[in-house]
Amino acid sequence: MCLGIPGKIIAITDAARLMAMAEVSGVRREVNVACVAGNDLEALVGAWTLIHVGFAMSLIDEDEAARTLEALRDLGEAQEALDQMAAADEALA
Amino acid sequence: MCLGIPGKIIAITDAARLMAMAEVSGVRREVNVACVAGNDLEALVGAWTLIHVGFAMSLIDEDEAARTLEALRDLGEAQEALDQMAAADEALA
Amino acid sequence: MALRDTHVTMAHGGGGRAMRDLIEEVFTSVFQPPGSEDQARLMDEALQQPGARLAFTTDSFVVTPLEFPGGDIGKLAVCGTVNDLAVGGARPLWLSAAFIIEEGCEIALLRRIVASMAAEAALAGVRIVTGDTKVVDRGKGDGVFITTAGVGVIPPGVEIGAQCIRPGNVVLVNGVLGDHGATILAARGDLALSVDLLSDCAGLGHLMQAVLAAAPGLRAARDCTRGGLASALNEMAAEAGVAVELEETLLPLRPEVAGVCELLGLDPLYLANEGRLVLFCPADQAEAAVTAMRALPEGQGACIIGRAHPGTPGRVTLRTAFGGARLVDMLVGEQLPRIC
Amino acid sequence: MALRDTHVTMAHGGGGRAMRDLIEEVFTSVFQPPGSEDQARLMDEALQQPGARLAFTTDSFVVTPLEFPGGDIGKLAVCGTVNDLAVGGARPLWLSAAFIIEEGCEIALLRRIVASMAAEAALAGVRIVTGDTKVVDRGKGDGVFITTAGVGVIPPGVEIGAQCIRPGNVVLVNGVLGDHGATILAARGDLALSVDLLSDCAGLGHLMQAVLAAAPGLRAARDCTRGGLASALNEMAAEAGVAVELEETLLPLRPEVAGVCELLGLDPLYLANEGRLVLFCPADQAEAAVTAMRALPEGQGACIIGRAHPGTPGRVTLRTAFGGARLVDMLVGEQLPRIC
Amino acid sequence: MKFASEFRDPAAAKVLLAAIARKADEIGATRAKPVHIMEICGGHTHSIFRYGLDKLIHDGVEFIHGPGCPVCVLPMARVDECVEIAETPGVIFTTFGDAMRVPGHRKSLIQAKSAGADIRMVYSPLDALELARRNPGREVVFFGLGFETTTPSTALSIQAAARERLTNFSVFCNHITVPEPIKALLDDPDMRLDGFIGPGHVSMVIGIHPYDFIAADYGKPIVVAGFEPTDLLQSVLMVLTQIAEGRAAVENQYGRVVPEHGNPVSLAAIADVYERRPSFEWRGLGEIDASGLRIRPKYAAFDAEEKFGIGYATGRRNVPELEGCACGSVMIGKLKPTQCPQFGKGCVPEMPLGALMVSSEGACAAYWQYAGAREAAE
Amino acid sequence: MKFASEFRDPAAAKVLLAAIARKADEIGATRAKPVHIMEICGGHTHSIFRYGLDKLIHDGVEFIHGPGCPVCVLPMARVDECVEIAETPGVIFTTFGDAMRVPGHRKSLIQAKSAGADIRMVYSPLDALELARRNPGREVVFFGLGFETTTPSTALSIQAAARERLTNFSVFCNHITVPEPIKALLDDPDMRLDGFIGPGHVSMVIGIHPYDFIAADYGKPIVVAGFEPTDLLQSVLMVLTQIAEGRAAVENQYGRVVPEHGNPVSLAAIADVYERRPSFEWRGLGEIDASGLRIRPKYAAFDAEEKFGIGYATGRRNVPELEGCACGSVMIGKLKPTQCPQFGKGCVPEMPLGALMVSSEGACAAYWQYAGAREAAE
Ligand code: SF4
Ligand code: SF4
Ligand SMILES: [Mg+2]
Ligand SMILES: [Mg+2]
Ligand SMILES: [Mg+2]
Ligand SMILES: [Mg+2]
Ligand SMILES: [Mg+2]
Ligand SMILES: [Mg+2]
Ligand SMILES: [Mg+2]
Ligand SMILES: [Mg+2]
Ligand SMILES: [Mg+2]
Ligand SMILES: [Mg+2]
Repeated sequence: MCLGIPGKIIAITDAARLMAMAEVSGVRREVNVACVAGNDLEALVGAWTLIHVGFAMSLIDEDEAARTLEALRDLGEAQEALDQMAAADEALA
Repeated sequence: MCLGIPGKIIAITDAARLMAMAEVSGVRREVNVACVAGNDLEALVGAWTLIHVGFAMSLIDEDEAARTLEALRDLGEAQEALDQMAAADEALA
Repeated sequence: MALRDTHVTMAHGGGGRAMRDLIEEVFTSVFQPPGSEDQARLMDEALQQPGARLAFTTDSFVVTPLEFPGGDIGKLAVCGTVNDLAVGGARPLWLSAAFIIEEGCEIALLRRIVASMAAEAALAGVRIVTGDTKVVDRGKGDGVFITTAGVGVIPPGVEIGAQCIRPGNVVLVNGVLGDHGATILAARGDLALSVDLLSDCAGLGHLMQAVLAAAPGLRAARDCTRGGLASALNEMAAEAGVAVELEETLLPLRPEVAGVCELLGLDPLYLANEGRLVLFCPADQAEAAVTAMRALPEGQGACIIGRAHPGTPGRVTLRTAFGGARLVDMLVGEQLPRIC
Repeated sequence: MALRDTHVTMAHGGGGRAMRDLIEEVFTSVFQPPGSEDQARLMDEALQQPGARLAFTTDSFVVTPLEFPGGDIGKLAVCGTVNDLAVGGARPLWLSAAFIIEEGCEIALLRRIVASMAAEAALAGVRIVTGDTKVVDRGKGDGVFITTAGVGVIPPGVEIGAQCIRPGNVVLVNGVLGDHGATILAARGDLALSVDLLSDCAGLGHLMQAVLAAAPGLRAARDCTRGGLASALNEMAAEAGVAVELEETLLPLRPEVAGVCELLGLDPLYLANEGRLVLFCPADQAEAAVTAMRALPEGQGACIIGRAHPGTPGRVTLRTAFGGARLVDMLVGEQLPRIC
Repeated sequence: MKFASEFRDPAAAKVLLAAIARKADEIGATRAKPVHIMEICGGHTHSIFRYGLDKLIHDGVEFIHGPGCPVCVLPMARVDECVEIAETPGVIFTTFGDAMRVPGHRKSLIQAKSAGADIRMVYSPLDALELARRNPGREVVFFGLGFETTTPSTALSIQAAARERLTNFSVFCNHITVPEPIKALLDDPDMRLDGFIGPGHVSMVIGIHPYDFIAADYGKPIVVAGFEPTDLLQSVLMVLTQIAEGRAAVENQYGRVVPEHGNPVSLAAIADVYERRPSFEWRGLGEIDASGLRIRPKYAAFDAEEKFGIGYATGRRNVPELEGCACGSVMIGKLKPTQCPQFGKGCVPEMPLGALMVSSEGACAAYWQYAGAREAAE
Repeated sequence: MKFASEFRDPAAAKVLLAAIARKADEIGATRAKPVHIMEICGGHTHSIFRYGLDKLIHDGVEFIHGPGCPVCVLPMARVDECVEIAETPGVIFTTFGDAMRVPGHRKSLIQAKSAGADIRMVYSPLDALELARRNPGREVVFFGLGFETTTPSTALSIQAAARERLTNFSVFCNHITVPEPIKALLDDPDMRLDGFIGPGHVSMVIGIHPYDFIAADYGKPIVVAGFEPTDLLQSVLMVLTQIAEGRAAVENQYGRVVPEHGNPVSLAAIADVYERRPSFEWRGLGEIDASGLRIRPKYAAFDAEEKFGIGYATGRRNVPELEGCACGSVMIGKLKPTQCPQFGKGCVPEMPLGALMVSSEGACAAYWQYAGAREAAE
């Protein structure tokens, strides 16, 4: 459950009500940013958030995302090494 | 103004509310009979009334109607007599 | 029986399996259109005769109530389009039927309407060959609207139309006037009238063929639907550039229809009909046309009601029983019940 | 200018002068149907060639809003019926147009819709030759519904249809998918989405002629309207008795359409299109078909998206970017925005 | 007897027309110097055109169409008030069909309906009452319109609503009376009338004595008439006979329906529910003293003017009528409809400017509809 | 970075699938004797089918579809109550689209709408709030549905309504929590699961520690996962790695979105507005202690259960579910959807009997939709 998708905050639309415009692949929708707003609302502009039912529920952590992708790359390299070893084994066999 | 048409009372439908069924050339509609109701509501059945906006407004007086038609007939006979006289005059001329 | 619902929901319009089930079970299993494409592929040898023309017409049907004494919206939708083809001299061949269904419509009602269409099409000798269904939100429709389009063939040599009308032509109708309009007014219930009337709704294709055979000089025909006899005659007189005079004493009218009109202050000449047409033909073929019509159930009340003459073009008058005359004009808007 | 009202009232449906004025000023003066009878009388020499067949189809159009980025209900009503004729191999010739107008509808809006229909008909090379208008009470309609029926001619020798599809045939589309559906979802306003998209609404008659010329072995075509590509393919596969496999990586999709789908939890394969068709043709003619389509504005995004194969008849699958496969089934009801 | 077809006998009509012709000749009436007879009631106007009596009758008899169509004499400001009430959220506004097309300054009821107001045509105020019973959450307003014929029906409906303690039913009262405008017409110095056909159905309620002043004070004959063609012709003959004999009396041709003293139940209901307004505005005739009725304070709960704070009570009266409208002059017989500068131009039945073009009994609409004057104007 | 496409890289997926295969072989998982991994969340079920992961993954890994679709676990009695509220005159009932087709005993919301109830689909509770602002004369009820992911949105909406003093907005609260049913599943003696994929979006609200008991008390690995295909595969690999290493821990694959301790604003809003019900009924699982939330008394003015006197407060609970429905057994992994006697017979997506057939994340609908089990059943 819980359809959530990453969207970028592109503008604050109603600071009093904590509303901001979010964009997902060129689609804009006003969302509530109560859950991700710090003291400086404007600082949110440009941030990526996870959007669910019209609310920005979580700030997306770019470093963490990069780390996850890096782990995948590492695994790929390990795999390649394994494959080469297997190929070498096979060639030797 | 005041579209009114003769309709015959064919049944009492709601004595408390003084409602009755009236018929006009085979078309039935419930009408209020407050304006034409005497002491015996059932006596209305069979009577002709003048109907306006869903109310029986007046009992139609059959004798008066007959008298009016008779006056027309009399006029017709007088006319015929006149015509005959005119024809006789012409024949003589 | 994949269709388990008793009422139509928005799901039945969504393009998916629910829609397919509705269409197959309620519509195409009854109409059996040819082929599986969303178009019918048709040919009739009459169409390939030199000089033959194709006739094409359409009408949407929006009656309330959907079922009424003497018919339902489905019967109307078939007859209306068959008649529009027939009065132009065409032999009706194929019909399309598009349904706009309001969410909440009872499926059993749809089945009755479809059965009635199929029966009427069979009677008229036409086939319902293609169609469509849409579902609209509650409050955006009225039960069901049906739009039919019809294709027919006008054989070589048949050339009728208002422009063929000439002064001296006789005006005929095929039966009593206003039954449909009066029936619907009463059936709607909001005026609380009760009357034993049936809609005159009928297909007139066979009747037109009979008239064309009996009175080959037939000049023009038109069905007297919305706006009644008066509107049809006004249009025809204007297009023909003739005047028309009707005889009040010849107009066929049921007492019940007259009664509805007197109660509500309406004029029966403007009441809708769904199985009545008005014809213009040369005076010497009028009796033959009447006889041919009277031989058919839908022409029982056929009679002469007036004639075209060289008066003010487009002017329709009625000679009253007193010898007076009044203009029978186009209606302005719709006929509204009057108190005065 | 006898029509003085700015909005439609019940009077405009009553069969009288107000109705006549509305019809003449708003509709027939623009469409200029032939003749004055309530039927068009037509002939086209293509129809009299031996082996030619008449194609006949209909659709009702009920879109909200009536005007949207890239089109309006009038454009839809012309394109939809032109396309239903075209995808069957017919040359579209004549259209009927029946309007069910809700009381209160702005007359200026009707004029815009009618102008849009006339322009689109001219583009498509068809004529609107007959029609009808009805007015329904407020709350019994939705601005305006339009039902068009279309008649065209299938030339001798053209024989396409789902039953002609064979395993090995290649599946093509003429452009990106779901623009219309996503545009309408956003234009409706109730989801408060804003996106720069235009409906793909377009007439595909010329494109079909170009494909038929470039790829004479074309087996079948269908427009992907309600229910989207997925529904069209499911129907065709079932009728053809073949399986179809699509390649996810080949499916053309705008990022904005993908964005609307992700936000609402929808599948773009089920989004409606109004100017997109899916084609099946022999593998060796697929490139020619793509090239022919890309030469036309309405075929800019043409591409191959999959192929028919001898698997479970009627089964449509999608090979994902990962080499996984999923069933692309018929939709159940309508696609509803999801939270989960 | 069906009390209708018997009075449509063409043979009898022929006899009557001949007798009228003789009588007209006798008093020297000619096309150039006609006898002017006003049929007060729009229903009579309707019958005259429907049966073509105006063309059949002797050239020396000219019908002047009176103010007796309650729809026609309704001022625009009153229609505006109807629209205002009908557009109030929660209201179901009920009306006779006739009133739907009457133009207000902004719009007619049919236009208000098309713009979303919940306006329903009814055949009877009883139907409006029934709607109120069935829609307890909605305020059902009935557009009470008409002369003395119709007044009892709304009075009885209000009494019924009071008995049932309905709290969501009210009447927007526009009932008017016949004798007062007749007096106003007779007092107009431009007016030249020789006699009157009296309104048959008004009279079945009020009887014939309210017209005594016409004969007694103004010396004009008046004959209360039925609506069938021989009724009308017979009544014309009776008027001409009085003129020929130099008499002026109130006579009753419609005795089968009209009792001399009217209908006591109706009169009692009117008296219970309504009282006279000091004055009421008539289209084209202006304010006429004591010519309109209002709901008595004891029934204020059923008075839409009170409930909505609208109408005479508010003092916002005398909204000017549109310019160029000759309705007033047509109604006093000074101008014929075709002489109005707006006839067939600014004013047509599709979009009536003046109210005489709205109802088919309006003198202008009747001319347009039945007399073919349109062709001349177009 | 767009935080989506990067995690759909087929090359990375290939690497992950190979690593999973090696790990599965390592622990001796085979088709006959598979590792059972439950993805708790319906969104994960959806992704698995959408990307065909079930077919690509090593034969020895079997996904068990958990109870994590809030629409699926809604008992019929609750739908009946929705219909009852929606059919109340004056109510605008707002809901996420998913819930429209869930069958109640009498009807679904889509059927209630077709029968005249004013039911509107919204994308967000904020849209319902806006409807309430724009329709002051109507009571706008929002069908509050969902796990901890969704709960903050309705809590914040209720707080906003309270701040604005709206009197016509209320929430029919059906919010439920994830940890409690997982505990119930783990306590079932028929249950045999080797590890869990934890719900990513629930966890961004509550953090990862609420799952500690799964590892600590039941010795099962759990990895909180994202929803993109490589997220899922990576998480499966992490679960298998724990199994291979004989560990059981709570791990977080979805660190880019899920903070260890969740979202403090969301948690505060939930705590302010909601409190735990003693128990709540789950379709197929029965009443589960402390698994549902209700609105606190201080927000009673926004509680549809209070406003309409409906639901748990009335004591009319425990309406029996329909017979023959195996939803419960499917949800604990005891039966596969295709083993339900109703699958494809009494229960199809067009007319779902059990709730697992309603939402495309429901295990039965997912089987029907993507796995082609229909052809077998038909
Ligand atoms: S034509 Fe119109 S404005 Fe002139 S008098 Fe007649 S109704 Fe009044
Ligand atoms: S097939 Fe239907 S009844 Fe059976 S488990 Fe699935 S959802 Fe429940
Ligand atoms: Mg027609
Ligand atoms: Mg017709
Ligand atoms: Mg279609
Ligand atoms: Mg409706
Ligand atoms: Mg079609
Ligand atoms: Mg199509
Ligand atoms: Mg028509
Ligand atoms: Mg509407
Ligand atoms: Mg009168
Ligand atoms: Mg989740």
